[in-house]
Amino acid sequence: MEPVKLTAKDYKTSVPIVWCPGCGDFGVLNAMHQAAAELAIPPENLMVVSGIGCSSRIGGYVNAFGFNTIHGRALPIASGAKLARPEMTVWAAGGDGDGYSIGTNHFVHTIRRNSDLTYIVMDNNIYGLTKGQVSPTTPHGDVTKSTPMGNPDRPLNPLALALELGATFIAQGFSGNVKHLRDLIVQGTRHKGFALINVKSPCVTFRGRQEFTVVREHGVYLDESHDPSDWNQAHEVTQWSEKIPLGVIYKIEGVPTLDQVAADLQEKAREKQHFESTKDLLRIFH
Amino acid sequence: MEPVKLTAKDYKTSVPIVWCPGCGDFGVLNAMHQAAAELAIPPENLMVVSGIGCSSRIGGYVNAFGFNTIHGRALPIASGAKLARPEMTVWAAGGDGDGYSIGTNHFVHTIRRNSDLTYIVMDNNIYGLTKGQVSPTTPHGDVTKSTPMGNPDRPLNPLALALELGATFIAQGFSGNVKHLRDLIVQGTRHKGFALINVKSPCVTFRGRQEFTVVREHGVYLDESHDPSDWNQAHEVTQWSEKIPLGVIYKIEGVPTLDQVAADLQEKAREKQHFESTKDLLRIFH
Amino acid sequence: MRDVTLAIAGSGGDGVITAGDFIVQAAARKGLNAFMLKSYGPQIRGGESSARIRISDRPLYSQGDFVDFLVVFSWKDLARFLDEIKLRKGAVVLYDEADKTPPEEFPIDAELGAELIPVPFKKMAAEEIKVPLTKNMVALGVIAELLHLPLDAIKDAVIKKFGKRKPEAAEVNIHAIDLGKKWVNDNLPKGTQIVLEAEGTDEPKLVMTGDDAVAFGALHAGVKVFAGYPITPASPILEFLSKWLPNFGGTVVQTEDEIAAISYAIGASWAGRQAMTASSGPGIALKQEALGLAGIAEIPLVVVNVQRVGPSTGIPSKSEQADLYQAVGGTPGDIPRVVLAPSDVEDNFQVAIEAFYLAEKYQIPVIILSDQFLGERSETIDEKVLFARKRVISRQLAKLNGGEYKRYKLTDTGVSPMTIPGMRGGQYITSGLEHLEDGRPTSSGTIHQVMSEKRARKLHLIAEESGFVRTYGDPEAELAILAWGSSKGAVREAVEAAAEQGLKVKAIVPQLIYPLPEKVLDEALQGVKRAVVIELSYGAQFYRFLRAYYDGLPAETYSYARGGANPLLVSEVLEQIQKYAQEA
Amino acid sequence: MRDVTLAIAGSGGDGVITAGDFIVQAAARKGLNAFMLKSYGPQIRGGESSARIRISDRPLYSQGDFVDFLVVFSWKDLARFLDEIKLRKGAVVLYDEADKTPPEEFPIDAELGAELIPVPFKKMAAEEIKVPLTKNMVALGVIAELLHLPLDAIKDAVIKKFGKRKPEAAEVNIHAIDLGKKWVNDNLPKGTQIVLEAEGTDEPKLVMTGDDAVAFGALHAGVKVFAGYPITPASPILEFLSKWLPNFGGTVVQTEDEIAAISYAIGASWAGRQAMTASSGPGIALKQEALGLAGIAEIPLVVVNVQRVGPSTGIPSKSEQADLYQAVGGTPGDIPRVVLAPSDVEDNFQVAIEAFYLAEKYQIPVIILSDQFLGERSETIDEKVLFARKRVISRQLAKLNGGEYKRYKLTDTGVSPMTIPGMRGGQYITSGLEHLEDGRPTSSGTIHQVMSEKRARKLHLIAEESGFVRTYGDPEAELAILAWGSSKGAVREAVEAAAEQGLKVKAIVPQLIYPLPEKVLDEALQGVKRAVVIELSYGAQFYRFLRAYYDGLPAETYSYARGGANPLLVSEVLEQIQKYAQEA
Ligand SMILES: Cc1ncc(C[n+]2csc(CCOP(=O)(O)OP(=O)(O)O)c2C)c(N)n1
Ligand SMILES: Cc1ncc(C[n+]2csc(CCOP(=O)(O)OP(=O)(O)O)c2C)c(N)n1
Ligand code: SF4
Ligand code: SF4
Ligand SMILES: [Mg+2]
Ligand SMILES: [Mg+2]
Repeated sequence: MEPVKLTAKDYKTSVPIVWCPGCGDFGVLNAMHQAAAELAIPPENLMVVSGIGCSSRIGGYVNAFGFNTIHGRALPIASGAKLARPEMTVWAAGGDGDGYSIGTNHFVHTIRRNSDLTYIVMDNNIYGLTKGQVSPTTPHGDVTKSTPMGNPDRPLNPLALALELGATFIAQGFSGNVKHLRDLIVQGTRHKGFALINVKSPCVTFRGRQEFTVVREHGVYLDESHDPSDWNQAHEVTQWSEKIPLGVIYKIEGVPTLDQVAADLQEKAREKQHFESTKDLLRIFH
Repeated sequence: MEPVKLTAKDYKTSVPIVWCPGCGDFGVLNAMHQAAAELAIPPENLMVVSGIGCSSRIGGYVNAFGFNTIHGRALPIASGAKLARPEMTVWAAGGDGDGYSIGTNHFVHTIRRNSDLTYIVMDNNIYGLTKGQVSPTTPHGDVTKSTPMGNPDRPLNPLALALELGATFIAQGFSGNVKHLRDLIVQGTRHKGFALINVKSPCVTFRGRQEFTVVREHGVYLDESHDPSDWNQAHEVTQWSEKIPLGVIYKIEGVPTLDQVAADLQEKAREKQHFESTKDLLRIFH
Repeated sequence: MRDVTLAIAGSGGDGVITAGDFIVQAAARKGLNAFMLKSYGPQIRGGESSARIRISDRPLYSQGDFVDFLVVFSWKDLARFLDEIKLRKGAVVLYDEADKTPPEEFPIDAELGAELIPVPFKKMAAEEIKVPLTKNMVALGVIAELLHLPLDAIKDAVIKKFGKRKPEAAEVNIHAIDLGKKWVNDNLPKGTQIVLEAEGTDEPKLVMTGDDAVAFGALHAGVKVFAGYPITPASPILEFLSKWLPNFGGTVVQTEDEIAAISYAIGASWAGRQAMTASSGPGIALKQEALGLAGIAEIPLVVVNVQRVGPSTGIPSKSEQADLYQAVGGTPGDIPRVVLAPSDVEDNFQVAIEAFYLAEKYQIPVIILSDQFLGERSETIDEKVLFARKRVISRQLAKLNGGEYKRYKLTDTGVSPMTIPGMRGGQYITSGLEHLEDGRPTSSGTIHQVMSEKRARKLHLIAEESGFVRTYGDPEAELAILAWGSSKGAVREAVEAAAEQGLKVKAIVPQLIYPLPEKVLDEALQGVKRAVVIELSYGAQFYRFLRAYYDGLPAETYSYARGGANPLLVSEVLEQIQKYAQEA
Repeated sequence: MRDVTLAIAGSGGDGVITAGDFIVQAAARKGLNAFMLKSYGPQIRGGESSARIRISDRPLYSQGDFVDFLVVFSWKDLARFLDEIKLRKGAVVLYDEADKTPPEEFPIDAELGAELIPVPFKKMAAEEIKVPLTKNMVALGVIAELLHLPLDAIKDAVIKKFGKRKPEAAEVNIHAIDLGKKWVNDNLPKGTQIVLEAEGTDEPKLVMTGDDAVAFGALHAGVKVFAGYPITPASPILEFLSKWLPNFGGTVVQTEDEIAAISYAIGASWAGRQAMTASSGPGIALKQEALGLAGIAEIPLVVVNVQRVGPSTGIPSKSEQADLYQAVGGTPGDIPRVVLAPSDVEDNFQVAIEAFYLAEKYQIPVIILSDQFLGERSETIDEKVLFARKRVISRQLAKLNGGEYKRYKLTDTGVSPMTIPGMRGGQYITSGLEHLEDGRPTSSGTIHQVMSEKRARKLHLIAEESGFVRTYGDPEAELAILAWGSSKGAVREAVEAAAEQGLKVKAIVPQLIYPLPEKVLDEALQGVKRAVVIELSYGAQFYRFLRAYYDGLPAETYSYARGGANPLLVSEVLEQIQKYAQEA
């Protein structure tokens, strides 16, 4: 078959999009469509695995093998898929509740295993789909449906957490800047290893349109002065309190990925054990 | 009633101890008995909540309200107990599998809420009770029952993780030094807020007695030169690769605890709403 | 008419639900009965939504099968609700003339002979009120005038809503309502009216949703710690208690997940305070392991499941009765537990109280099986009935006499003395392991058997607690409908309709599902020759459950079971009755 | 004797299990049948442990109710196993004379008239071999000589174990064995022997545990991704596959928890590779939510539950059959699933293959309900029977012809065409939401009903797959025993014993529990007037399950159900048969 030039349009689906008008996630979706085209991934070789949430609906909006799974489990399902088919590209996606609340355990251990996924978190600091309860990234003191007298908890810092856990690629994007976000997704996908892309993707319904303005005003695009291979610099950036860092914060190569480790192990086992068939294996029972 | 001087013996129970001879957890148990005596907590005012694992059996070995719960859930159960009875002392306890594998989500969010518990993790780098599988703190490359060709994963660093998450008290002890560990438990208990005490507590059966020697040889007791209120110093200590830090690594006061926040909220609500009875509340339905 | 069902369909921005709420509140103020269902598309804001309100001076048990009066802001939006909104023959349909869909494309069956009336809702709001958003208020005025709803009460409701904070908003809205009213008088011939002939009483009623009712019931029963994680359609319980529990000395924690939520509740209850958690199917699934802990450790606990359509994510915003198996058998091992099923909004309140009563008295986890249809609907409630049942109890503490304390003492009732922290000499070990009387773990099969028996003894006593079965209809009937939970409404109405048709039938609806109150069921089934078990579960879970656990089913017992999403209709039940009933 | 049961009890350090393993391996080499149960106290090392081995040239189905021959290293340790080790009248008991317990305190019923023989196990090991740890090998020599076990085969097993790596260890151990043998000849009169008169065949057998068998079966069936989290008694499956799966191009992941484990498996299967997870009660509870996803998304999946005593942590190292409800109904909503129950070690292998066969053919999650009694015991197995059933299939892929691809196409069988990544034009959305034929989400009740029907159609076909019911005993009997899973062994033996007593009885043991193979059951139950459902579940889960799901139960159907930990005895079953059978 002759190669056809793929465009963003080739990654759209006919599934009706049910996000609220103005939702930040539209920008993320566009960036994903554009990134897929730029990477020229044949749609049938792309898997998009999401959890449950407004953001997680994205699993159905990309022409790919899309899987809108269950709440909090996008990462292990995506990791299982990648392990099964390492030749495919796997994107995982979801919200701040999905990834940093119910899914935290998987977040921590997926990073530890360096599962070769690009994980796009649409961080809107709220639970959108369930209509406005507090999330782990909701600022302290904010009134939400489940914190009518203000959020008593201190928010989680997912970038710093990922860094501490040894994530090999950490970036932050903004759904208001599709081009920049597209580039981050492209870089994250090319990165061999777990790539976290936390996206400031405002929920206009439960946190208002001004969230876009906040990111526009406080967002700082990292320039060449930032060396993403320097852990300490990266750490400092994750600790910014007023400014919001945008761009690739941290990146190291060469850490073996889950699927590479598995392939190596298979080779080693074959060398050592060389069973040709399960019948051969009977000898261990004698 | 006249106050009676409590000794470590008052905290022992008649429950048969089923640890293997030489298990590190004996030292932890002794330290807990001694710490309780030093703190003079009446046994009926002490709750000891553990998960499931060899280490978690400790919930039954202290004369207290002991709760050997289910695997991975010691922290939320202990937090619920503390919230219900803030006037009591609550210790949570368990293993590295219990706390840093299945329980990781709770570990992260319990720290975030600064639930006022002293959490004693008997970190033996292995799953003891299930007879020797890999744990999140098993060193890379080690052969275990579930990693016959060597642990492919990089170990988790619980101290660094806790620090990044904003834990207000972080210490490391050694079951081979009961007195030191007792002091850590006493300090952790006196600390208002979440206190993590990670204890190097060797599993002699699945990792051998030499684990004691390793800690003896590489353990470094933090002295006055270490300022536990300095985050950066603490961070450096958590990153040691050859040496094993022992002592209080980090400590800050004044962060509101979960139960304090709850009490404040109750007061605020009463001031604002002053419903005297549920009958009063009927007015919201009119 | 003494009983009118009206529906309003539009987009999220149309204020459909707000209009519906005002109507219900107005009815309540006048002492009328009202019943409102809200329905949304998958879009959080701006998607289609509908409100369906039934009003009468007679008691209302269901949403009503057919709509008498329909307001359509957009035909496209209405089209999404055709599964749910069925018009009665000759219904009145008001539609916004701004929607330019040609009449032949209206998604309405011509054979129904509906009276179609175009109304300039949008235009009046935009041009006369100058606030396009008041379109719903204009419609409210039109509806009120046509149905003879109490306009004063509606205006009171509007004023209450905007209250002191936004008096101008109240004014604009009232203006819009008046405009709607005027439009009717100016434009429609008198005969168009469907006059609601219901006479209100002087006793204003309360308006409550089922989720609020169960939360309020828990509050009344003394809950002190509530831990939950948001999920449709159970989140309102979390939100209600977040707002009101602190005032009563309690605490709400939105935990990191559902496992943590039930764990917090277990810890709190073990420590001595009444505790609850709530969720829906997927979240309840995650709680099963911890539920087993509460079972074997004999910790009082209340777990609310507001059922939605499953399996898996299913249809989150719709109702089904297919989590019964999970409630009865979702946990490994033979665990003692109680399953209670409320059947209407007021019952949600009562069942919450009963749940704490049973949990505390028998030291057992109690599951409340509510559902979306109960949880999210609004009903008017008589204040006086609310606090009538009096089974509020607190923790029953052991009396320590200095002797050896045995937490799991073998007793005739199966209930053993329980202590809580702070009670000197009351220390013991709690665990999920099988244990001896003093709580120490054991691996003896003999003791496992004895302890299983002890725990099961509690169930025998619970099955004999009074008041857990409701029967309706003809006590002498040979045909019985067996139903549970929210199916009750349609069943009860169908039984009444059948009586009017001269058919003899009774309905039996247990509120206590597990353990089944067998003796009372036996009595209720005396003389019954045929039974139909009716439920909204594709797998006929209640029918199978009864077969498994109950010996008294008539030999001729049939199952009528279908999957959920669409609520049970009175006509569906009636059809079953007609099929099997003898004439009076 | 052609059938001997021997037991060895001691502390962890005594090498009790090792000795037992050698006996079983020796029996296997000689083509004899052997069956070994291991039992441990709660202590990981140094606690009490026992091995119980039965050997015969006839097929063995159970552990044997009574022990003929007992070796005691420590009376105190034996005392912990009294629930499990019952002596036959006149049994031979060898005990270490180093244990100074006075004879009147031996925990042995005097009325049994056991022959008590003190042996200097410890002394010989310490003084003659100079390696106290060889005490167990001395005992092995004594046992072998007294029972006439094949000494050459035992020595071969010892040599194989230490093999090339530790030839000195092999030598020392063999020396100890010879010493034990010599001691018997030097010290005991000839009559003491309980000669095992079984003749081995020339065909050596395999020795396998049930956990290994299920893992091996999965491997044979083509599993490529296994994800698990350690738990007693299912961990050996994880450990087996960790060791052997990579050689076959597969991967094992020990995940952070059980939810991640099933999630990995779901992801892998969805991506196109056969996948499995395994756990026990508490872990299986945590998997329920994800299981529902596999159900509605129609993803092939195999989940093994090695049941242990529940509820909650229960008794982790003991067996029970009380997770049946969880298997059938633990997930919210009406989800299609298959439940298979192996009934012995070889069956664990076969059922694993069947599980993948059904999972892949019908795109459905399949639960294998093994248990600790099956999982941890060793049995000898005939190599030839192992690969006899041939139902190994791989993923059945859709044929794409360029037309519109509908992943959930409504078909007569309920099975729809499935694609996997890499198939051009095969992209679709998978979700846990109710969906249209192409996978797009819907909230229509009408479609929910149609899709529920589609998914259920697969169950009808599965119920008709052949080979899933085993019957034993007299085909004409009026009494049937209905049992499942690991209860089969005792039931089958009891049925044979009953026949010898002239009692007419048959046993019916379905391997496919859900959906029940009703037609075959109907046939098996033809002519049956009375049935007893026998199981190890305090709540009688199988009995109730049959009542709920099966219309063909005889009117007179009784339940014999008790909690687990102690395995079912042949005598218990026989007692039931005696109670209800007619004479031949
Ligand atoms: C097990 C389970 N718990 C809870 C839910 C309900 N639920 C659906 S989405 C969601 C959170 C949504 O927040 P987030 O992940 O931040 O996504 P957003 O909608 O904000 O994009 C929750 C709690 C569920 N579907 N399943
Ligand atoms: C839900 C669940 N999963 C798994 C288990 C089995 N299990 C018991 S203890 C344990 C881990 C033990 O390791 P750790 O927590 O480190 O404690 P240790 O025994 O090493 O002290 C596991 C996996 C369980 N009881 N429950
Ligand atoms: S609720 Fe918020 S997150 Fe969800 S679609 Fe609307 S704007 Fe987006
Ligand atoms: S197995 Fe290890 S952790 Fe467990 S009791 Fe023995 S030595 Fe301690
Ligand atoms: Mg969010
Ligand atoms: Mg450990």
